[in-house]
Amino acid sequence: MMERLIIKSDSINTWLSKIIETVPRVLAPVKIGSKAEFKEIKDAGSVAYDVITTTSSIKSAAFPNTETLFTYEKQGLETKLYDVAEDNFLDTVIWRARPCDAVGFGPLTKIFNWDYKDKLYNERFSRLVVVSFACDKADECCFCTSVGGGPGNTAGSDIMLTKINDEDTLVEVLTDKGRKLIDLCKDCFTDADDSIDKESVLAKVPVKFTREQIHEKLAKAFESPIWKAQSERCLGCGACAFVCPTCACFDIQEDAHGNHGRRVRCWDSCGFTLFTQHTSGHNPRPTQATRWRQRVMHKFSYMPDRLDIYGCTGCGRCSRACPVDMNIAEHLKNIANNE
Amino acid sequence: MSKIGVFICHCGENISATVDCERVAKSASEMEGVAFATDYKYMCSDPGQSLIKNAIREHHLDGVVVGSCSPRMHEPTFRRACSEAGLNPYLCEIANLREHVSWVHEKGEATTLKAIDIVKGVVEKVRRNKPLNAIEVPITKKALVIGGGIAGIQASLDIANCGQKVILIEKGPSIGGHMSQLSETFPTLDCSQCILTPRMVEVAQHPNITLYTYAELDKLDGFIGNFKATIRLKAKSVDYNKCTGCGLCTTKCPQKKIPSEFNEGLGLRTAIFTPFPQAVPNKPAIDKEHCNYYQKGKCKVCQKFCPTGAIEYDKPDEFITEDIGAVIVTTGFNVLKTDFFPEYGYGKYKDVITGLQFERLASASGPTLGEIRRPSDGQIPKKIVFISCCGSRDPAKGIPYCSKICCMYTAKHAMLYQHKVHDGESTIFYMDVRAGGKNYEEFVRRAVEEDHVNYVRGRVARVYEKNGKLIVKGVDTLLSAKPVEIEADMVVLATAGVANKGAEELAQKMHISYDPYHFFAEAHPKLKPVETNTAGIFLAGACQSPKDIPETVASASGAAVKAVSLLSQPTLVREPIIAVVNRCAPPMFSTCVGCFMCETICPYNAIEHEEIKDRRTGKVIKTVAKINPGLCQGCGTCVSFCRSKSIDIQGYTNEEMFAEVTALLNK
Amino acid sequence: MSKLSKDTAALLSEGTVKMIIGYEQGTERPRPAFCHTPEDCERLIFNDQCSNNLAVYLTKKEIIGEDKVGVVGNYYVVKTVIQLNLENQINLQNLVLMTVDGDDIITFGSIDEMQQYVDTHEPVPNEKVLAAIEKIDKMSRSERWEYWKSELSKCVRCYACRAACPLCYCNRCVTEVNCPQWIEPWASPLSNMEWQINRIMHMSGRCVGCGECAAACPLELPIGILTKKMGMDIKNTFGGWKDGSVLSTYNVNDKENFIK
Amino acid sequence: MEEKNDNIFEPRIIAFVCNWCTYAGADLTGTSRIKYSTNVEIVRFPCTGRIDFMLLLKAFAGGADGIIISGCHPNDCHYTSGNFHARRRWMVFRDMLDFMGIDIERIRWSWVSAAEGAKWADVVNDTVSKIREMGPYTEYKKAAKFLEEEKIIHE
Repeated sequence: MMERLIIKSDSINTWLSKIIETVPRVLAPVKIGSKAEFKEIKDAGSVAYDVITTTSSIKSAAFPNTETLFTYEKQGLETKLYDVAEDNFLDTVIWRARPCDAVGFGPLTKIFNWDYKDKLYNERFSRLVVVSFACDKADECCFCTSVGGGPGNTAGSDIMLTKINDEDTLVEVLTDKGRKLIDLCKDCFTDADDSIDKESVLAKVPVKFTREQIHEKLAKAFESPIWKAQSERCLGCGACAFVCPTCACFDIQEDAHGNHGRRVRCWDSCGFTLFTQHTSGHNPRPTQATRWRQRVMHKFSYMPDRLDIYGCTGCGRCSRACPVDMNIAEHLKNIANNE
Repeated sequence: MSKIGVFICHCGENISATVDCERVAKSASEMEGVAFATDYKYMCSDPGQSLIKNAIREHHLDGVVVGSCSPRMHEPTFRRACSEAGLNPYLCEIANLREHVSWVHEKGEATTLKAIDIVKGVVEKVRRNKPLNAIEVPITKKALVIGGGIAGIQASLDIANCGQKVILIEKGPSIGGHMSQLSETFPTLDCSQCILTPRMVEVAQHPNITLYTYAELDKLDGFIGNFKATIRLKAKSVDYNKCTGCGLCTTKCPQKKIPSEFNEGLGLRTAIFTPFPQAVPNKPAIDKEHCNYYQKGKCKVCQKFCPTGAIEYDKPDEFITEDIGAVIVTTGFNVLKTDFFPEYGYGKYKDVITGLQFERLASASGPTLGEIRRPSDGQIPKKIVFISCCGSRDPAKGIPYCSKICCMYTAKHAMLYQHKVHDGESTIFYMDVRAGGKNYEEFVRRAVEEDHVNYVRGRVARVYEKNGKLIVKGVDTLLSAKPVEIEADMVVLATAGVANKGAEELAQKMHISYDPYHFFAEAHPKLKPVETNTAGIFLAGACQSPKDIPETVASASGAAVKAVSLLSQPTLVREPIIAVVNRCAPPMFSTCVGCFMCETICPYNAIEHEEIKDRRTGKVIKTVAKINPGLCQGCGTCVSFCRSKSIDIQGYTNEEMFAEVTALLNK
Repeated sequence: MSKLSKDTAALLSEGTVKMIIGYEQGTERPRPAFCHTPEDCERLIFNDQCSNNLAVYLTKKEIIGEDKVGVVGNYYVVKTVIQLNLENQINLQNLVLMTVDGDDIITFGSIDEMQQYVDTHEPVPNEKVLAAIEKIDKMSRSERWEYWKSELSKCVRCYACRAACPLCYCNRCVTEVNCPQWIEPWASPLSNMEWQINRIMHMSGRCVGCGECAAACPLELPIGILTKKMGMDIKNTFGGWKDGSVLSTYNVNDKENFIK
Repeated sequence: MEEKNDNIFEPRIIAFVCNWCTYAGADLTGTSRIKYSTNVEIVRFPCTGRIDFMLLLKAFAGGADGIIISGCHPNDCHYTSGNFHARRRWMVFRDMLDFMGIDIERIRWSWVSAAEGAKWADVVNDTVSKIREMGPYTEYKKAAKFLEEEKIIHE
């Protein structure tokens, strides 16, 4: 299903306001200091449109950084388990996502449905409607075009808006979910004629390499010295993983209080030293080089092989977040050109 | 799943009067990990204890909580009971329901609920307690006594007579200390030398005593039962194996004008000398400061005359190290010199002397052979003034304390003077006369009544010289502060007893504490008067505070018993409440990163460095902290300081305390 | 080729050191650079943008190994090396520490020289941070609580602050101790706050004030304020310190007004 | 013992005390039969130096409304210097907490010797009434319980 509409710039907020009224939760980029983050918004005015992208990805809408899996209560030798209630999962509109945010849910969904179908994730994800805005700007960290995406890529979005000029914004309705949002305020929209050329207004993001190059190179790169060379400055913090739209590693923890408690799932990162530490003391990934290799391999080799999808959307968040400027695009380019 | 037994004691009525013990036991039985809970009238009684023992066997308990009186009271009792039933004693803990609940709260709901909470807290702790074993430390069966005064002599003899080895070190050339300088002793007026010298000889001859004179403690390492003492044997320049003590050298020595320390500067000695005729060992040593050979490079007269060729000039100081089990410090005291007192002439008047100097004048072995003659011209003083509390009890002089012995020896001095100079006239200026002690008051009365010593209550403002006489200006506070002025031929100052020079330094060497006046501090002023805060080191005599002879001897024997009771044990058994640095699987080996900031935290220097080496190559992989179980006293300050939580303290582990605190609050 | 590149390249070619750690131009600002060959040294730069505290790598065995390394660091690297040495974390024999002062390159021969440099080159304090501290000090207690709660609730516990700090070198951080679980390992308003409190307490008297913890935070949380404030408090209360951590020592005359 | 009756608030207070001085002092309070309020529960440590600052935070998180920290007077430490180290730690810690808006008025520090049974009772009663005035310490507890905002099915 695909429908092309036009909305006048000044009616966008009218529409958004309507959405805010009707949908329990609307998440949109909000300015925080010099950067922006996805936050729940209560009025249309608070959306930050002038940033290229947010610091953190929107994955937390379906995969919160801390969530309860279940709670328990002990009575003598008896233990009672309680599930998380349905009504914890809110219908949510993600407003002004970027194409690279939208595609991020692809890999996530595959990971959480690989063998075990993760109820909590699926419940949350099924309630998401993604309204993304095509990019007219990009920075030196962006590389979506190198990983099969693009500034106007519609994959994963339910609606995509593209600002054609100061008056008109092209609205591509991509799913029924999206359609429903349009219906909230039909008269904001008019049909768009086919002459409108979306591509011309999109940001230009140079292609630095292709996923296939990387995938092919990685097949022979396991023992390569490049991992040590690239990871030397890596501090082993989790910033990259935590802002990444597709990183799904988590830790399971117990929050026990006497005879009752809960089991908690929280984000983790393969960059941490203890991530693979065994009780025996042995650590299969003893150095930062091996952990960096794992990060790249996982996204560009293991995931395509096992899940038939790449684990990178080219959003460049990890590069922006890194305290020591581990620019992933730069590194991947080296790998691609590595002999 | 643990199996804890909870035993709530009524303590007769003491607890049950305000706490509903049955209910506490009942809710305890519902607590997680509790396998058995009951209450009983007297838990500490025999039936009470067997109740616990039986429960342990019957229910295979792996932990016991007794809700009773304070752990300071019966923790040992119940822990013993547990171990008798085969349960590790450290898996038994006390919930203090008496001192901390029933005795301090009114009867009521809240009180019972608090009792339940406390039990819950302790249960959670015990669930995490680990079995511990008392620590056994070997003991070196040898005592070190520092200081050869009467205290050191007494302590050494007592220990030696118990069949334990003793090393006695004395910094001077002879043992005997101040007591050997005294003439007669109060209150019996028996001759000091006569009662002391036999003891000195006994020390010298005792098979269990090794005596080192002219020796000082250089270093003390280690811990209770296992000290390592480094002793400096100062070169005597005389080979005692060859020397027969004939004394020819001392008669020949050309340096004859050296003020004798033994005579408090009132007599003279030679450069090679024995301090006094009854000295032990009775062999000379060369005083390098005054010896021509050492100072000018030529002389060697003594060597020329020595019939046995015992003189050895160029022998350096020697150092020996000894393994020691216990240490007794008996380094004694000193008295202020006259030059301390501007108002009494800064010591520039020859005939203003200290009490100790007077002892020498009065002593048969002294410079005047026991006749009271004044230093300036050797005349017999007809009028003599004694001033007590010189420095003592005078905060302005920095000595707020009472020197304790002066009242008595001043009375004695006056008495001796009257006995020796029958037409003499003696006056004592005093603040109070403190004559507490067996026959002391009677003694003072005798001085006043039989020997007509004139006691004037008041301080002396000044002593100055006026045409050959000493003028003593003071007030008589009993005669409504009437100023008095006395012409005297000699003035004797009862100067304050003070800590020896270097006391502070010595204390630091041994890690024992000392008071602001550098007297060594006892562990407890009443209940641990001869112990120090450092286990295995004891105190006796005037190094703690001024003491008279009976007191000194008593404390010496006390310290000796403490040392012997330590040395007579096969091994030293200590509570295993000590810190431990964790060890874990390689490649980490320990979570300790070896920053060693805990080293500065530890009051006992118990933190050691351990190098973890590669088994094959022997290469050092990592240096981590290690706690010396002998030194650690278990304060746990390092535990809460350690950033990586690599140190923990047995019996109060992080896990245990965390669990107890959170349990108190969990509903 | 700059003097910096020449000198460092020389160190490598002479074999004095096996590696040079310095700064190179990164995507937006300078970043740490690791030079193994004289050629690598051509990338080296040094300017007041070079803020990373390179000392963080000196406690990473996998990076520096057993070999002698050269470091061209900024003021705070020097200050940190002094502290690390105090805490037995580095072997000065295997370190050639350098910094750039105008046109000349300073090589430090001893801790004293470093101390001397540190004492004489104190950088100007960050006005922004001082202003922020003043602002917070003026707040009421509950305002302060709300401020920190809302700020720290954003923390995702990526531990970039920890990773960037050259003095957070523990093999096992207190946050990874789970017996007992001192700090909940998942992100939550309280555990985030407790993590910061621990960080500050552990830094007290040790922090060199480089501000890398704050710089590293991807969410730009104002955690640099905390270390700075702590440093100021300690200076006021104990008049600074030279002997490492204030908390590992004490003074019988420490003055407080709250123990009654 | 949260609420004895509806109109008086009964605070929960945890006391962290050292074994040698304050614990013994509290024993003396008992042996001298001096009464004080039930709101305080005592945890025994070998020395104030052993008290980990995290335990204070855990007490607040667990629902304590107030905390008492007490040990040997300066110079009386059974381990000679534990309380000096503790004092320093508290000086830094206290400033830190205050700066972060944690209510340090709810933490009572004091020195109570083994001979000061009466003082212990005073310290406790004084603290209890002070905390009673201040009311329950909810903000910290609330922050600790944020996960419980999620609704849970109870079948």
